[in-house]
Amino acid sequence: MSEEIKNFLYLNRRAPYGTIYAWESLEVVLIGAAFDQKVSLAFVDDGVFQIAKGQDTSGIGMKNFSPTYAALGDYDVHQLFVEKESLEERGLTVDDLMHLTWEDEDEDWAEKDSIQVVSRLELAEIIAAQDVVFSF
Amino acid sequence: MSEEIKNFLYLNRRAPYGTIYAWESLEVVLIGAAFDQKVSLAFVDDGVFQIAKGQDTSGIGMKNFSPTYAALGDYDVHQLFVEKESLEERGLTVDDLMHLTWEDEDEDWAEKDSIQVVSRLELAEIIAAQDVVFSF
Amino acid sequence: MNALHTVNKSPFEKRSFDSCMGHILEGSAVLLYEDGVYAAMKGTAMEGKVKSAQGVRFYVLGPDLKARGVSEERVIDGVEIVDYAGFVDLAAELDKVVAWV
Amino acid sequence: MNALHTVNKSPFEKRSFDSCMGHILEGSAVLLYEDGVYAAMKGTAMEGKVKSAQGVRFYVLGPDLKARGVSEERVIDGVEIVDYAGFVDLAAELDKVVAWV
Amino acid sequence: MKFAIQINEGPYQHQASDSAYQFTKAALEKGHEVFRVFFYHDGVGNGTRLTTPPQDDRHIVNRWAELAEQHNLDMVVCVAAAQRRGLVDDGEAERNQKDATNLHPKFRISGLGQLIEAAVQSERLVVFGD
Amino acid sequence: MKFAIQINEGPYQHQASDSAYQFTKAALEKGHEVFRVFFYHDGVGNGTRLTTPPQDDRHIVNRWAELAEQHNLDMVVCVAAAQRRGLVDDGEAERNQKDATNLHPKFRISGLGQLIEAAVQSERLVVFGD
Repeated sequence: MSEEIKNFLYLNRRAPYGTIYAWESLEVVLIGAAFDQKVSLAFVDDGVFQIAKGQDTSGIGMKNFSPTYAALGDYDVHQLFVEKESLEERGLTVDDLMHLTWEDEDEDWAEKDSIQVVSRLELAEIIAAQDVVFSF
Repeated sequence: MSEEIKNFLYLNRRAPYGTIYAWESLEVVLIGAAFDQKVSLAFVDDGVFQIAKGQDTSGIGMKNFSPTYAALGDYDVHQLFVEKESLEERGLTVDDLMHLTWEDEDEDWAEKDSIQVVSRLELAEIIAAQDVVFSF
Repeated sequence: MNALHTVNKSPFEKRSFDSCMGHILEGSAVLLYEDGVYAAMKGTAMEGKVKSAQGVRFYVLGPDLKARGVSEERVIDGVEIVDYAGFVDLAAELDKVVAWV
Repeated sequence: MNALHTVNKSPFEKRSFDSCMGHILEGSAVLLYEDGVYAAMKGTAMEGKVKSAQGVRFYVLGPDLKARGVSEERVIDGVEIVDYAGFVDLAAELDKVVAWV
Repeated sequence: MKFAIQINEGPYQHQASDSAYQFTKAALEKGHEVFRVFFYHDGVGNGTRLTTPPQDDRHIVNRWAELAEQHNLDMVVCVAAAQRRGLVDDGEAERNQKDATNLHPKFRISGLGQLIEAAVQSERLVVFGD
Repeated sequence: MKFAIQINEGPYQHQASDSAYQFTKAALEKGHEVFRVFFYHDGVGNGTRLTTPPQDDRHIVNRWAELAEQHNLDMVVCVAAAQRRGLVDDGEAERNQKDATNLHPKFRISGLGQLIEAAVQSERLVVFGD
């Protein structure tokens, strides 16, 4: 395997449960965390609904995979970009999202927020800076 | 089987080729024509693209099923409603559509147009008048 | 005849909710389910569309709301929350079901 | 780095074309294919959006246009028609491919 | 009341089959009759006996099969859609010289006429799709 | 240049597999290398050997198999997605006690790491989906 480290972005634009893309995308992120790449996730359009808090799937008989997002920090995946405009169009604020954190090894395991709200233009620049963009 | 005659509407809202819905919907119409029901088709939203003229799929390696619409008249399926607003939003007029006809047995096999352009409100009333609406 | 119109896609992603809204007549009902439940949320561009539909009843599937973390307080006033049994009742009560898939 | 952005869904049905347009920077390119080719048609709401994107090249896949009966004269001025080999060339020329599926 | 159910999408990828299952179950529990469940397009994928979903997830195919067992449901997979997507029973395997089958025994493969008939015979057709 | 191809949808229902095939063929004809074609989500359905499309339509699975034969393509079906949707090879059949297999011999079932590896090793990842 090549020693080169690439910037990987997972572009999440779909709501959860209506389709499996969100969940099977997350499965790639988890497997991909074992590879030594620089990983970030973007939540755009309906993708912001993936990390809405208070998900409870008991009534639809499907698996609630939202707790897995909270585990991403343990996999050293802690760059989660959420698009501001996408939140606003859906009447959401960052308080409607799960509180996702990671522990920074370099700062005595200080707990830090994984979610960064960015503007559409900032996200366009983040996308531009990637080596590989995964879409599901 | 019941002797009751029902009004069947096939609601076509998808473009052809990008997905198979248009083609597999047409397969239902063809099979359904053997049953003694009153059948009509509605082309709404991107469904109007299904009956665009000049389709040539040689470059994408897929089957061109658009000639089948011309055969519908022979199956006694000749009520094809096309929504005016859907055409307009896409910059289309009825001249961009295939010329689909049927022969009226009751008028000495006179050739008549199968396509009727109707307004959104008229289509809402057509939908309301059905017994069964098929969506694909 | 009055129809139960169903919408299962997000109004932010697909055209089906808008298309449904353009084809409903007085006396009919609309059920929002699966990702369609997002159209029932207050404070979005959908709220005005739902409120301006005269003589049309709106329903949203509770289990799909809950799955997506949308609390009942966020549902547009006048939109009634039903479960699968309620979905069945609506399908039986109205004269037919029109799916805006 | 400059990206090739691809859109394969109809701009009349899905949000992906608009979303793509909101995230392209100068120097990038957009390829419309499959049902995405409808965004390359003159005389629709898309024409203004395509024309107002500064410093972005637009391409449309010819075989998909032909399949759908969209003649070359209907394609927005300045949008270049390519075949699958041209799609490959663009993917190789730009630094990465971003699919707005 | 007599219902007909049409499912246009396969298991797991879309919620269509889940919603259809919950609807069908609720209808049967209310004492309604379900004349037929018709699987069309990718919906034919709901009829394979070869799935092994993760332990902590629902088994969509078996769930349908159990509901069919309890209520004597008629679950029909469209033959034309099945041929395109590789759903095969013994008859299809022989007809098309396939060396294996994958249809679950609680489902049967038949023609599109079964969908039309279901719509004619039932008082409501309810469609679940993408 | 080295490409990796990802396909998210099954055959026939969406054009994704068709477009990916045309792209891959064109890339190979231009002398590019295709490191791997990775079938994910419903895309796993492209790897069944049980399809019988109509005579006048393309055979999507065989077309991929022939391209793989000519160019020694590595075509990988994701195991997790395959288990949910009933795509099975000999190993999977034994592991999950299935009485049949349906994977076409030109495809192989493997883990998601194969997608990541393809993205790392290739210069371009091109995704075809819905």
